[in-house]
Amino acid sequence: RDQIKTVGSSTVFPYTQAVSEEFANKTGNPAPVVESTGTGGGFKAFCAGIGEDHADLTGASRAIKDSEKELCAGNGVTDISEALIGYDGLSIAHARSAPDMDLTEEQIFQALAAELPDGNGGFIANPNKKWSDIDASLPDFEITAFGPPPTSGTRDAFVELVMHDGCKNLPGMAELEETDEDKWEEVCSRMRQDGPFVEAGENDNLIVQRLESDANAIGIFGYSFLYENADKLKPVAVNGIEPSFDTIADGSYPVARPLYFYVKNAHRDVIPGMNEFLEEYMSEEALGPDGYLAERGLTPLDDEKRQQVQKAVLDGEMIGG
Amino acid sequence: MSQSATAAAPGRSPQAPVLWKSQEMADRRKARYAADRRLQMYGLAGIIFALGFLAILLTTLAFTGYKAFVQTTASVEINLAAQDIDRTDIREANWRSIFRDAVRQEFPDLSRAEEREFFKIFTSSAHYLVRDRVLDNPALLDGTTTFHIPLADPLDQFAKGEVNPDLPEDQRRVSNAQLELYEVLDARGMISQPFNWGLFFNADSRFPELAGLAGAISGSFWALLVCFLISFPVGIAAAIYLEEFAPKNRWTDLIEININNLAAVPSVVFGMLGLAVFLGWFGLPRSAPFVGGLVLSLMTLPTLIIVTRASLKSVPMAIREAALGVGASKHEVIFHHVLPLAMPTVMTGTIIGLAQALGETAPLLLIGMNAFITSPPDGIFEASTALPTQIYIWADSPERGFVARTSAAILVLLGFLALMNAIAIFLRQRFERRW
Amino acid sequence: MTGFLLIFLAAAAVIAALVGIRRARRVRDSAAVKTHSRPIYHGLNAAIWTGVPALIFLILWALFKGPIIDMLVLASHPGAEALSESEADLLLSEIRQVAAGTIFKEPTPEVRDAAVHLQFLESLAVWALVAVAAALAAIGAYVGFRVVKTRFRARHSVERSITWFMLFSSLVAILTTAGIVGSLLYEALAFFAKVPIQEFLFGLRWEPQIAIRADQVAGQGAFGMLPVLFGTFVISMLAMAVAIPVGVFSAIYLTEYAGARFRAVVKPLLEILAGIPTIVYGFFAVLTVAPLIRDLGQSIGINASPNSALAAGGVMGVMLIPFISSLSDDAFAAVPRAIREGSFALGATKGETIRKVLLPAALPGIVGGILLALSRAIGETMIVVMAAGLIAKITANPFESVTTVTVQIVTLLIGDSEFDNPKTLAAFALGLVLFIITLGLNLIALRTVRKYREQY
Amino acid sequence: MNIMSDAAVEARLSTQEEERDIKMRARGVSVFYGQKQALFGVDLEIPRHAVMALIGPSGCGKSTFMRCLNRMNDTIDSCRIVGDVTLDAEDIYDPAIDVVELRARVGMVFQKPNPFPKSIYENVAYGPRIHGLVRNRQETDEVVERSLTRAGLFKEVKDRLHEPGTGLSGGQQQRLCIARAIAVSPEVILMDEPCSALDPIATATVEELIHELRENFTIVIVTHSMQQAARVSQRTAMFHLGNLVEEADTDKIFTNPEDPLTQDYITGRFG
Amino acid sequence: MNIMSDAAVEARLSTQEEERDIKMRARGVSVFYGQKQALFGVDLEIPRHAVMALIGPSGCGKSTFMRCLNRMNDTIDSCRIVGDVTLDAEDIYDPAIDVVELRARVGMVFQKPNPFPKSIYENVAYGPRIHGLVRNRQETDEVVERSLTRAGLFKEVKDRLHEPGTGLSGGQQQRLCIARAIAVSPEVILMDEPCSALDPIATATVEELIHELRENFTIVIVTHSMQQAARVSQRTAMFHLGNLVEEADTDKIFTNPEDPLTQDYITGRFG
Ligand SMILES: Nc1ncnc2c1ncn2[C@@H]1O[C@H](COP(=O)(O)OP(=O)(O)OP(=O)(O)O)[C@@H](O)[C@H]1O
Ligand SMILES: Nc1ncnc2c1ncn2[C@@H]1O[C@H](COP(=O)(O)OP(=O)(O)OP(=O)(O)O)[C@@H](O)[C@H]1O
Ligand SMILES: [Mg+2]
Ligand SMILES: [Mg+2]
Repeated sequence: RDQIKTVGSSTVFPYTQAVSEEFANKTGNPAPVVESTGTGGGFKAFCAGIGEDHADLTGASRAIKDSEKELCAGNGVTDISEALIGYDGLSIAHARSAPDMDLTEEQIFQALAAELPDGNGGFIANPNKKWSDIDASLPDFEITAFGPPPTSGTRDAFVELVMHDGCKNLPGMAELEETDEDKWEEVCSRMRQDGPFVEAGENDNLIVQRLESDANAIGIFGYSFLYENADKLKPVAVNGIEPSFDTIADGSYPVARPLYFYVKNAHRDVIPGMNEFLEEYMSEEALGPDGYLAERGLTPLDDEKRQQVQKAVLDGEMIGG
Repeated sequence: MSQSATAAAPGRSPQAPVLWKSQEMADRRKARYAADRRLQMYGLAGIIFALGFLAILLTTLAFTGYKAFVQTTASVEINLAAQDIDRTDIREANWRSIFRDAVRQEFPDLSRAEEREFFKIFTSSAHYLVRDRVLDNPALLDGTTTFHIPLADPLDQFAKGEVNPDLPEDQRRVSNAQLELYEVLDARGMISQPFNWGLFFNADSRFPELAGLAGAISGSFWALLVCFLISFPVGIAAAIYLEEFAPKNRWTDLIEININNLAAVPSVVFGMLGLAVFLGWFGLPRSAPFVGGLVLSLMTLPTLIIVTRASLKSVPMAIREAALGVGASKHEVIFHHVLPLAMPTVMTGTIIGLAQALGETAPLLLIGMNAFITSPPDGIFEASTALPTQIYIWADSPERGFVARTSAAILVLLGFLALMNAIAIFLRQRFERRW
Repeated sequence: MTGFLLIFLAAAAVIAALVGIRRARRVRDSAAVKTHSRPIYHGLNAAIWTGVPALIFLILWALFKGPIIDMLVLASHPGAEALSESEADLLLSEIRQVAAGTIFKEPTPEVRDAAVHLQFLESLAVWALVAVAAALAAIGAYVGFRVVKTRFRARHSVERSITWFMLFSSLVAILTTAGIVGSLLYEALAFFAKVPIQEFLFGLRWEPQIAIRADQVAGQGAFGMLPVLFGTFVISMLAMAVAIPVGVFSAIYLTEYAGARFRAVVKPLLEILAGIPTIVYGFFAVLTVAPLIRDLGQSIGINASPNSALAAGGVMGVMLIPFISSLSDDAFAAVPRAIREGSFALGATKGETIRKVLLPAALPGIVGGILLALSRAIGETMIVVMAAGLIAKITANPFESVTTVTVQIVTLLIGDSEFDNPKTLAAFALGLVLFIITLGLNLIALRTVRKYREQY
Repeated sequence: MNIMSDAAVEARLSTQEEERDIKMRARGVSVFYGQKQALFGVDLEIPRHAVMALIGPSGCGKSTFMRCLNRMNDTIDSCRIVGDVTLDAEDIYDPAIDVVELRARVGMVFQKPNPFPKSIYENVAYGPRIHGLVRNRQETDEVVERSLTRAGLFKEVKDRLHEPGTGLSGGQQQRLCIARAIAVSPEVILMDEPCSALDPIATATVEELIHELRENFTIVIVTHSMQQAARVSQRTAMFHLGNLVEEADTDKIFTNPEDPLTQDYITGRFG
Repeated sequence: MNIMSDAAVEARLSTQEEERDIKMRARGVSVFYGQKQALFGVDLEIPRHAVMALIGPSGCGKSTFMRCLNRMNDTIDSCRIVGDVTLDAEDIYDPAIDVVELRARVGMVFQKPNPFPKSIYENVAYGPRIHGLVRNRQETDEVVERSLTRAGLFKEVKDRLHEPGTGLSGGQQQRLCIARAIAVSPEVILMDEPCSALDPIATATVEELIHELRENFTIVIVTHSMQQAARVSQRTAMFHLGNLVEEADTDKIFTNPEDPLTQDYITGRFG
């Protein structure tokens, strides 16, 4: 095979797309095949082995897990480099015409969780129908939130970054985490299924269109969609902070996550174009603050970190090594 | 006995004439005619509903899609003769700076920051476009050439009136500086909106202004070719066997029911079959038009077999008997007479089956024909998308330019379908036979 | 290479045919008795003998050449036995790249040797392939020519080959079904090993929120199929509620009232509806129809979900109109003219004839059409993938959002989960259920349609 | 006679009509199927309460003529009719005439029995219901029973009135169609070769029925069988190539035809 | 005679055959369509270079019998045949026999003219081509011309040999079918009511043709028309309900039939 094959997270997908296109244009190599399989699916394919039949690179919206490292190692994929390429804000947004909103993570949890603690150590199905049911200061309209389906990595990130944090702070939850972690996980992770939370499929564009036509609804999706549609949508502040490149990069916007890719070093000498491709990915033109990835909505790393990453990847440093 | 029946019904003598001319009867008839007209209205309403829906569907598509058929470009003059380019290695020249220098000459006194904004007006692959044209025609190196460079998507959208310049600057993708520069370019007559051939001849791209359907069209073409090459001979052979040769027993009944059933099995199930069998067991490559074609041919086969059988059946017995009567063997009867006579119907059935396969999405999603690939496939084993999956991908892209392009891609797909159906109708009318 | 060989074989077969024909002519002209078969059959027979065995060899070769060469190359590389499978795979790729001339770093001498060996083997393989194929073709041709005799029944022999090919072709349908059932069943069984089958079949909750990562805790009891099935049912019913009246009334108008020209124009136009790719409908449903329904709902005080079942079902109904209208059309047309005349002769109006005589008479055919359309509705994918929701809920309110079997299949399969996760496997179990349901419906539909065909 | 004015002819004819009690009357009826002319100016009078047989070789226009009498030809797109047809001296092609009413008054029985694919009961009840001749279940029952009885079928089917009419034998089906026709109390019944699909026994039953029906209805019957025409009809009209060749009392036609064509036809020399 | 051995009977029969110059011979032929028996042990000899007419009422099995003679019944799945049929003393149901060759030797012309939807030329040339009777264009031309001439059609169509055969008139089509049949030089020609779809003039032409063809071919013809049988045939076989009722010289059958059934049939008393 003479093309590079990449798999992995749908969040990293557009960035890898951009790089492969530039790479193909620049070098005249055949364009890499970029598939979006999701982070988990990506690791699964990536770690399945070395050799022509297996992917060279996988994108991830989280760091590789130990279990996945083991899987890789078990299949002989031991020499992996990790590249942190930037951050992605998971933005919560709504139509321009909607009243400004500022939510805390707790409020978001109370709006979207399947069950809430009833205060006596038990749990009740989420009774909140309107935002004002949660807090009188919030607007008086029905809760409608478009969000990613459970099969998507974005959903996992959202649950972990927002729901869990919001959940922790509720009365009694801290104790529960000590006593019954499984129950805690379940309560804090389950999104409500009774209407207000709409699992909207993988197509974020459709969410944008619907938000536009429905001022009362909020949507949860990658920052790049907000960025592209700034004329129609505006962000909902979380804990008082609106997403932007700055707040995402410095971590003050709470719903941000790092984006990575992982590359099989064993393939570098085997698959034509691998090195050039990585060079392209690591170049300032791509990764830099004015690079074309930032242009597509990737929150870039600061200079120091970036140089570290560039060096690590180009030298083929192994993770952990 | 008829008397007894009459006696049993004394209320009305059997000969009692019905008063057809009575007012009562006339009124009744009026009501009956009204009911008749109502039924007719319902029918007409149904047709109007269906056709109205069709019309709305098509106009909506045309309305959102038509803008993607033009592309805003700016003409940039580049004096390549003045550049120091190594003719033995044109590719490696610093095209980015060549392009930027040329653009700078239009606006010699911009600040660094303004310049950066300015370059973003053009598609970010502009220098590659220049390079590729020169590679195609090295003679350009000897003079000054005007290049039409597509504008970046935000500006393209602006030029098409999709961006409201009155919005605050942070709510649009076009900065004020870019707007000013754009106005200047426009005033100098450098902006034009030619037909967007790139939509047909470019492969997919992250950049809406460059993205085209070439990859999807050739992917669909290869998949359909495979589909045709498999389903046509196999379908006809199977139909002939079942219709003409198979003994009529439980087994052939089973096959027949099976085929009829397959014709209505959800397409997504065929996708799952392809995923598990072709990719999983046979280890065929993902995203390949070959696999797509295989799956589509399995889907098309039953329809084709059914159509072929029906058309074989419609060839009158008299023709077969005539041929048998002069001593043709069964195979000769079929291959010399029956099949040629059935062929027009078989052809139209095939085309319609292929047209359906062309529009099929779900099975292709499952076998990975929804990848991002920036070059058209060179063969049936190379990764590629197909038209419907390309639509699916574009519909999911954040860039604004893809909204119109998605509709345009749908229109292109519908265009191909219309073409295929037109061929089928032509064939049917040209060759239709009445016995 | 294979392409060239195929062309070569085709050419060889054509030549064999021509030679065979010539020989047969000579035999015919010189023989005293009449030859059994015409020269063309002798030619075809020779061509089959020449082409088919070599072709079969070619296919087998294409299937097995790779692994054999790989094995030989690896064997030539010292220390390759110790490598794991994927390491060996990697090594092979390297050797292959070196052999092809793409060199990234200085290869080890072993690799270089192996690459040379590979090149040798490859060329050997090419020659072997050519030689064997040519030999097979030559032997075949010889056999084909030898049998050219007056008494040889070449026609029978050729026809037998053709019959075998046709028989094989008709088995493809069976193989497809077997493939479908096999692949679905295999994965579904893996699923049922993780999730109890009774929970799947009768569970009332469908929340496949099982973690993507193994270290997340699974939501318990989340694989109950019934809500998903119910969603499919709701959307199908909505679709049928649109398609049946519109389809049947259109068919009535077209067959009974419309003039020939109107019919000639409108019928193909209606059929366009069935030819539009479903992804286009999906697009339309989600962007145009769903917001419309939401607005309408709001204006009359109903809170419509943005993914209302009505949008998906309604648009699907439009797609199904032609199925019902053309099958109803056939059913009306199949009612004999005599029955129509019988009714007219009694002084019935057209409407009465249609409602009271034709409709009942055509009903089995119409019902068959409806059942077929229903099975389409149940299996329809792209419209619902784009326009229906993902949350499984048992509700009959058309303004709420429901999910369907096909939506879940697609989301689970192109989602982010790995292959042996119950989430992925659940798709196959759902696929199996879907297959069984549509199979049942199709069988009933086929029966009904067949029965009504027998009626007149 | 030649000196009689047209008006006088008219008057004479119409008095004649009265005298002979004419139920229907065709004057100068020509029928065209597209370009093809199938009937050439046929003049024929159909006497009340009698059976008139139409005979002639195949394709001579018997069916075409008969279908003019209840405007069934209207249902054939290409068909065009010239000339007058009257029912009780009323022009049935008058645009003011309601064909639904006309067809209720002039019933028809076809060559091939064509019961509706419904129950026997529904087959008969259909006509009275659509015309509003019955108001409730009981009246319907009565009409159905009476009609079936008169068609000589009631006894045979009274236990299975709710089974499909298509399940009857050919002769029973034809009698069912007759019952269906008489259930709307028509004034004229047209029968187009009603027995040609029947076996001899069924034929005999139907012929007997025609005989009885004559008392109350005016009957026109097309037949291929000379014997049948002789048995059931009082008057016979002979068609040939779209022309009415001869029309006279059946006895006369079969014993002493005037036209040589008729002579040849009834003796089987052609056709 | 009863004391004669089987072998002797055989011998006698075969000498008889020689004497009377028998071309085809059916012995104890019974035919079943599924459960239904359509022929009951028919024994019939078909003389060489003569025309044999098969007559009998509709459904009596004439066509069935005729189709046994060139195994056209093989194409009907449900059809099963018992008994022997020989062509020149060779059993045509012998598994070793090639039915294609048989059908080339025993040609067939059908009730409804059924030319292939190809040109007139191709219609006639088809048979000779598939049997390899012609080697080149010139030979084909000759055969086509000869066959069309013998079928009495050549003059009428010689200027439009390459126009579709389906464009000819009914009678011409039927003659084309005859030309097609004789083009493969069969020994026997079977004709199943060849004139029933034709008008009298076309019928006359075909009858004349049959007359001429008799010199070179053995002809079996099924006909409904007694007159036709009398005109064209030398021998006539009368079938009734699947049985061969009588077989004799045509003159004898029509003047002095032995069987009362035949008598009734030819005088038109039934059928
Ligand atoms: N629907 C039609 N369109 C065109 N021509 C027709 C149509 N119906 C009848 N004809 C022609 O009109 C002529 C008279 O036909 P008609 O059916 O009245 O004859 P008929 O006397 O009833 O014959 P038969 O005894 O065979 O029923 C025939 O030549 C026939 O071909
Ligand atoms: N394919 C068939 N399947 C079943 N029964 C058949 C078939 N063909 C003919 N028969 C029956 O066999 C009997 C003899 O039919 P055949 O066609 O030989 O009669 P025929 O003498 O040629 O009649 P006709 O003069 O009407 O052509 C008939 O009862 C007929 O119904
Ligand atoms: Mg008639
Ligand atoms: Mg016959």
